[in-house]
Amino acid sequence: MHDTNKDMAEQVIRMSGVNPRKCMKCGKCSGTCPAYDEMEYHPHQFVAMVEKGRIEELMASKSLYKCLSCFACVERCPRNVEPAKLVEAVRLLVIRQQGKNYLKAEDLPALLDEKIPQQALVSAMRKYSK
Amino acid sequence: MNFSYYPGCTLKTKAKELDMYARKSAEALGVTMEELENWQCCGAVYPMAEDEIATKLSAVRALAAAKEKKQDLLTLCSACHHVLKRVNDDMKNNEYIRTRANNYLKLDEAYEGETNVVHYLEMLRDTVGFDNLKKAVVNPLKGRKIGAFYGCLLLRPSGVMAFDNAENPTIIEDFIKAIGATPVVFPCRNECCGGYIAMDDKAAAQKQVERIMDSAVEHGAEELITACPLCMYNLDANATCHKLPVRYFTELLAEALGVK
Amino acid sequence: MQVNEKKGEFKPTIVAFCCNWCSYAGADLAGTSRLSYPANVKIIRVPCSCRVNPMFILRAFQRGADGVILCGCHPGDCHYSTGNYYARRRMTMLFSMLDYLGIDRKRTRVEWVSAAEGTKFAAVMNDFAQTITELGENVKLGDLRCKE
Amino acid sequence: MQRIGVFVCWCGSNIAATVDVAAVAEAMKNEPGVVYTTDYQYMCSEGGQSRIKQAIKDYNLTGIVVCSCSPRMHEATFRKTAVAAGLNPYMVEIANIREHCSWIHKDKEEATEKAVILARTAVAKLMLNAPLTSGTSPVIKRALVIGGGIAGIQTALDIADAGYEVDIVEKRPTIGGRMAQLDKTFPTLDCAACILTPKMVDAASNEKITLYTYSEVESVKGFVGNFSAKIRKKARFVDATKCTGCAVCTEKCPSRKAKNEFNMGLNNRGAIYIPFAQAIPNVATIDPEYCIHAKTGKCGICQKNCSAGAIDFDQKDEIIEREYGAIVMATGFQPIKLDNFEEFGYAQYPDVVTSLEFERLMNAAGPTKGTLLRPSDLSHPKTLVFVQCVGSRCSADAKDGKPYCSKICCMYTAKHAMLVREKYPDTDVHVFYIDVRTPGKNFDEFQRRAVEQYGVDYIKGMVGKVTKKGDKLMVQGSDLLNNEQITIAADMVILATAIEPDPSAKQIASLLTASIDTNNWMTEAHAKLRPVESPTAGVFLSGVCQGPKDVPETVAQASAAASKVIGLLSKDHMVTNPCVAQSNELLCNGCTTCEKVCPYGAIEYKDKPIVGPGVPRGTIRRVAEVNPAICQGCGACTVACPSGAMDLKGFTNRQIMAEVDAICK
Repeated sequence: MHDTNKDMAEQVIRMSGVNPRKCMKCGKCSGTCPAYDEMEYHPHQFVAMVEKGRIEELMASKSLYKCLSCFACVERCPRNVEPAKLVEAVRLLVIRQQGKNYLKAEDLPALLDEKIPQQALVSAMRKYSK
Repeated sequence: MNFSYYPGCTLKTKAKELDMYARKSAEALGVTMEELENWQCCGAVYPMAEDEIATKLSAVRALAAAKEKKQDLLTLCSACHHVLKRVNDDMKNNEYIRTRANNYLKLDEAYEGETNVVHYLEMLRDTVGFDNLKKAVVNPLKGRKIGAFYGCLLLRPSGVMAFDNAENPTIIEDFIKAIGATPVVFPCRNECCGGYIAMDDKAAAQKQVERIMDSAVEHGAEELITACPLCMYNLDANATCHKLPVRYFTELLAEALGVK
Repeated sequence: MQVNEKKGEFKPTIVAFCCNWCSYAGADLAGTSRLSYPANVKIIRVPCSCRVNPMFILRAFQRGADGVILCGCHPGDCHYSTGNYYARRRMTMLFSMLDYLGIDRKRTRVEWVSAAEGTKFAAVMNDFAQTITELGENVKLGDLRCKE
Repeated sequence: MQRIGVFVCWCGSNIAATVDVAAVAEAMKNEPGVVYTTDYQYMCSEGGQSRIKQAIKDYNLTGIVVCSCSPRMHEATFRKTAVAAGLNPYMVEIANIREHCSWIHKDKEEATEKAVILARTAVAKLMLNAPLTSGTSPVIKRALVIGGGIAGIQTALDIADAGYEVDIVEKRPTIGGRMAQLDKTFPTLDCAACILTPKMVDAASNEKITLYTYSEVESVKGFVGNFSAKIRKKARFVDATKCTGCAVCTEKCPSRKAKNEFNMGLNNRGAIYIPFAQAIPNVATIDPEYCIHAKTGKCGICQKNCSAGAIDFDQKDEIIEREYGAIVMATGFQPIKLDNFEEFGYAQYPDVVTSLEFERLMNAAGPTKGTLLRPSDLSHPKTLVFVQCVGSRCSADAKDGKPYCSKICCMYTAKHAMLVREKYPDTDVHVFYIDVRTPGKNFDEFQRRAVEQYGVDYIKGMVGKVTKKGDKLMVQGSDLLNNEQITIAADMVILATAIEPDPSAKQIASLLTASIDTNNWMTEAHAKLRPVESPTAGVFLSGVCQGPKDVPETVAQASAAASKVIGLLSKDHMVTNPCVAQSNELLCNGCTTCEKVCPYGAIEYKDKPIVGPGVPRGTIRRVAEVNPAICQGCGACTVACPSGAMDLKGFTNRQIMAEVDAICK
């Protein structure tokens, strides 16, 4: 395992509070995920890849921004692994870096339509940028 | 019955109806909603990382303010309810977060999760009671076939939210019965509406909405109700083929109580 | 009390009375599962928690124990049907007496540990040892004649 | 004065790696009473034991301390060793320096220091030991089997075969248990009823076996060899001696609301019913909860139609009291409730069924007469999806599932899939699995046959959600090997539901003071070496009450339990535990406190002539006397006794005080 990867894996585990070793690899998270088709790496892969320390690959993936935080995987996991927390932790690892915000404030006006509620803006800003 | 009330930012802007009808109905039901002074935006999403303390503080302030008033904290928006309930759970059960948050806030008395966070629907069920609500209805919405769209935030994770059976909830259906209409149970009622992904990937959100609408239409719903402004937005603005009218549940409540 | 001379730290002496059927087996399971707890906990095997005369506990304090814990089967699970209920009542009386004497009641404890609860046994012993370490040496009840 | 030998065991490296065994042996040399110490690699081995025997002879030892593993492991071994060398077996003490020391401490110095203290404590106790002699008590040559499924039946048949009387107590109206509900049995696919019902008949016709069906054990007293049990024979409101089992009443009964338990609630039965055609006894039973006559006093249709005149609305529960030498638990299992797994839609969609319900749907005697019809519209399902591990293998902090593997599901799912494909070749059958676990003779071959010969589609992955669309169940799950999320439009979904102990087990275990684990499975006396005995002497375990098992395993364990029972019943007398309470008649003041606390009624007060220093000749006092055959040695009386007359042999006040002193020194 690459050293920075190993450090980052530990960081992800610490931030998320998730123990990927609890996973029994049943794939229920990916069976239930509504954003599955949008993702390059699926929820069960997040768990497996964090366990194996493949953090850089995850950090480079658009999958990070496809999670809906709907908590279906969290709710239904028989081992209480909470994959969504891993997705969030890896995403934070990216957007906490300088200049790595996925969504920038200046992009917002273009995305707005008349009906969009504050809730959507705040959520997106919280999820996609720091 | 007096509650501290946390409206949240969307209810002050794009979702004014959700708030307005809730207040009118509460008044009709003898429930007093005392809006917290100086509340701040809850952040809309629950920050899942253990080291996210600052982003939880506005929720803790609201919770502590309700504690000071010795009142339960009433919520209406699903997102606010989700964030407040989960942060409250952290303050109760996660020592690390509790200590750090209290260190930041320096309240007169440390906040340790004492406040009960109650959603408006829970208030209707547990405080007013659906039977009493039924009696208070002056204008029963007879013959209307209404699908309840729960979404994610009220239900999951069920261990913390403890709102209803997360996979087969009944609270909104019971509400619909109480206001005299016919609930239509459809399987996708606890699926995700697409949420904030609408900002980044409209097509993905549309896909979610289509599936939900299909399911609702197929099972015979003629209109949908929700408690969440973001669900409202997605179901309304991102529905492509099927389009059912979507309303806030409080609007129908006000209608049934004759205070609309 | 034993003071580790190398580090000079306080290492309390803790006596654990364990019933043969549940708690002693629970301690065995903690061992089989390699769950550690401080070495200053020493176990005395008794057939049932109800065999433990409060006098034994006072004796232990007199002789220099810093904490005494009594472990039995869970209420309702006693191998002898009702022994642990007797133990519980007797210990409640002892607690009031210790209060009356001005002895911190945290120095004694009753815990129910089943034969399946190796994890609980270790956790209880760790916690109790921690409590006793924080309380410090048992000065009040120790019989001075027993020192040295 | 005692002459004590101390023997320190290395247990290979188990002890020696963390405890300096030589140092312990050396330290013990200076203890009062100790005349010999040594250490050896394996004290429990032949070589170790002969060293002990030799030392006892050479040094004329009066007692030995063995510093080794837990006394629960080898105390009996070393007692036998002592006896072989001419010592009293109770002149042996064990210092547990493995489970309580070497295995839990890492620091060698610390562990050695603790081991020395534990050894010293054992020596201090042994200094005060006295030789004890066991008494005997008669063994009642009759066994009680609780539960009348295949486990209970097999155990009873084997015990009866050996010539002993057996009673089976079954809470349902018939014996047969879960196996009677099954359709076919893996891996040979013979029909369950064909192999079970002959055994049921054997049990009923065996003159050594008495069946108490529709009965429950209410209380149990006593101890190994000498139990007495109260059995409540619930009123059937049918005279079993008159009923011919013609079943006319069951058809005429107008009450049709009761769920048919035998068919897993898939259809209803009358308030008067016979669970299934081959029920034993083949006698009707009235369910008072649904009987119109029981509720209103009117109706009585069954009575009018009974040509045998067997209906008896005034029948009362009957209490039977019996004595037994041994008791066998055979209480079995039930599928768990699926309330917390609604993502699979069990409560919402009738075509989502459990595997046991599916057994009934496939069974020729089931609600659909063996034609596979889905419950919602009685149509033939074309696409079936099986989901394994529903509620099994859940972590303790997850939902309300079970942490264990239910063990039988992989095989019965393969069986179901195979049977469906065989009977209805036009079907598509999919199985979602996490792992396929098929250890067992001809088991994996069986599962492979399902795939290779019958074309069952095994999908590695788990179902995330089941929703309804039209008349199809949309089963959304992951296909991990193809890295896909798939949705199957199915007609039926069958959930391989986790199993849990029958709820009666917990309550009966507490009646017997037998222990259960955190999942309510019965605990064995030793997980590997005594798997069919409970730690409570005289209580034995048969079948699934001890943990998930399939039929062959259940039968094997049932016979094993029977052989243990036969071993016990073949003895005329039990050797009793000599560590019993004893009253010092000189000190006893006759207050009767001890009598009140004794849970066994082992203490009696008798007028006795008292002889002793300072006691006038001819004094007669009323004093406590302990019956050593009944006393179980708990010691409750010793603490309660206000005059200090009562003490417990083997655990005397002085001995325990000496241990306390040694630890606190």
